[in-house]
Amino acid sequence: MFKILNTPLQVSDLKQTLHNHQAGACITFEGWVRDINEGKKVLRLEYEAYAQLAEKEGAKILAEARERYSIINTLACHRVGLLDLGELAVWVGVVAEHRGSAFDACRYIIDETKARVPIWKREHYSDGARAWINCANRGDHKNVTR
Amino acid sequence: MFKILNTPLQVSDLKQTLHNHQAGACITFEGWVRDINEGKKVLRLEYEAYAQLAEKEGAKILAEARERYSIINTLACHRVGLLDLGELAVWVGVVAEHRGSAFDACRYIIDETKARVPIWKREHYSDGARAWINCANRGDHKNVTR
Amino acid sequence: MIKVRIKYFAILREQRGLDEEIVSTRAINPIQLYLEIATKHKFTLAPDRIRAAVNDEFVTQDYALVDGDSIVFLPPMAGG
Amino acid sequence: MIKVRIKYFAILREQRGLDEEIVSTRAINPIQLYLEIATKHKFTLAPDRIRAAVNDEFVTQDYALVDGDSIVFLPPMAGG
Repeated sequence: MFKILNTPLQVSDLKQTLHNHQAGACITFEGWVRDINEGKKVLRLEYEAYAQLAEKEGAKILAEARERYSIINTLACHRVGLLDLGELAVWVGVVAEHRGSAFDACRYIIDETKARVPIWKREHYSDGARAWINCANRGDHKNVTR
Repeated sequence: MFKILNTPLQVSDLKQTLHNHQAGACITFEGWVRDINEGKKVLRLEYEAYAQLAEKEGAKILAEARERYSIINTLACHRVGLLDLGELAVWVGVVAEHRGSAFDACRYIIDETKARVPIWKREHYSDGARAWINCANRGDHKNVTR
Repeated sequence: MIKVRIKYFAILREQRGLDEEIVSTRAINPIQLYLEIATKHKFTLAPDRIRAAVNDEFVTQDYALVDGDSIVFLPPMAGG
Repeated sequence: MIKVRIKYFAILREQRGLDEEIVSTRAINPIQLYLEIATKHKFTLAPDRIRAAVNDEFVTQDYALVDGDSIVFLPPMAGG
């Protein structure tokens, strides 16, 4: 299951749902809000999702991971809204009998999520500017608004 | 820091110590007690460590990971004593600016830990037998005791 | 002419100044429709950087639009 | 003859039936010492599967033992 949530992600609850006595390995990925991106000081992040399609595409990615790698279960959540520094934006958990396939699957899921799931991020900078990430048009920074 | 502990590992406390505003990615590995190993039903696991050398060698592995990969911080703990099914035996956490190096470092740490850190594991089976893992001598299962 | 619903997200929502609208168009596919509205509303994202979804499914840019479709133009993804 | 302390872990502790002991030996290195005690106590692990540590540091099997050393024979690791 891939969920878009507009409230803080509860990691221990998420991980709890993956508990399984056949599982020997649990890998989690957490994406946290960083204070610097490409040299600019970030105050907070704003995430926006096209939730219906994001959850559908996310579920597809999780199903692909189950097909490609020998894993027992997986779950991913992405938060939307305004996030402060250090807050958790995305969580991916994978459990498997053995660790190799859990690492591979977790990496596949977060890589594909970033590439394919319709979620957008706007950085809010200390100088008051805001910018949608990956949306600069031919490098002209027209997406920066004040 | 690499710690050997004889009490249940507190994941949220461990992860808390890794929080950092420069970090964009946190990867964790958890090793859980599985109910089956090589076809035999496992009731519980017993871990024993040569703690002084284990913590020293573990710290060396963490230092190697910091040298090899671009990471911000890392921490690992291994529990010893009797563990029930589903309990957490080992935890490795890595934070980095970007996820690629965090995944690589986490995998390096757990692979090297299993190979080099003096910790031993005895499985307790449903038929009352117990066996030290990796200690069968030329496949003759002499290490199984009842 | 067909009528379609367009939903806006992220930079497009901001540049359009609204979440969704119903438009009448002669565009026969998403790329034509994007060019039409991008010119009108001065969207800064080049059409080759946009993907399209219709009725909550990804579609190719030559998908044949039909009356009543609900279309979303997707700026480059930036989750995670 | 030197006197060394031997600490036992895991399968060796179990097979020896104690945690540590002080032994007098003519062995000049860990591998000789292991062969000596393995024969005496019927350890099942072949010497090539054992590593040695002296004074809480890994050593090679030809490390020159000195009086008062504290030695540990390490069965194959199985952490994780």
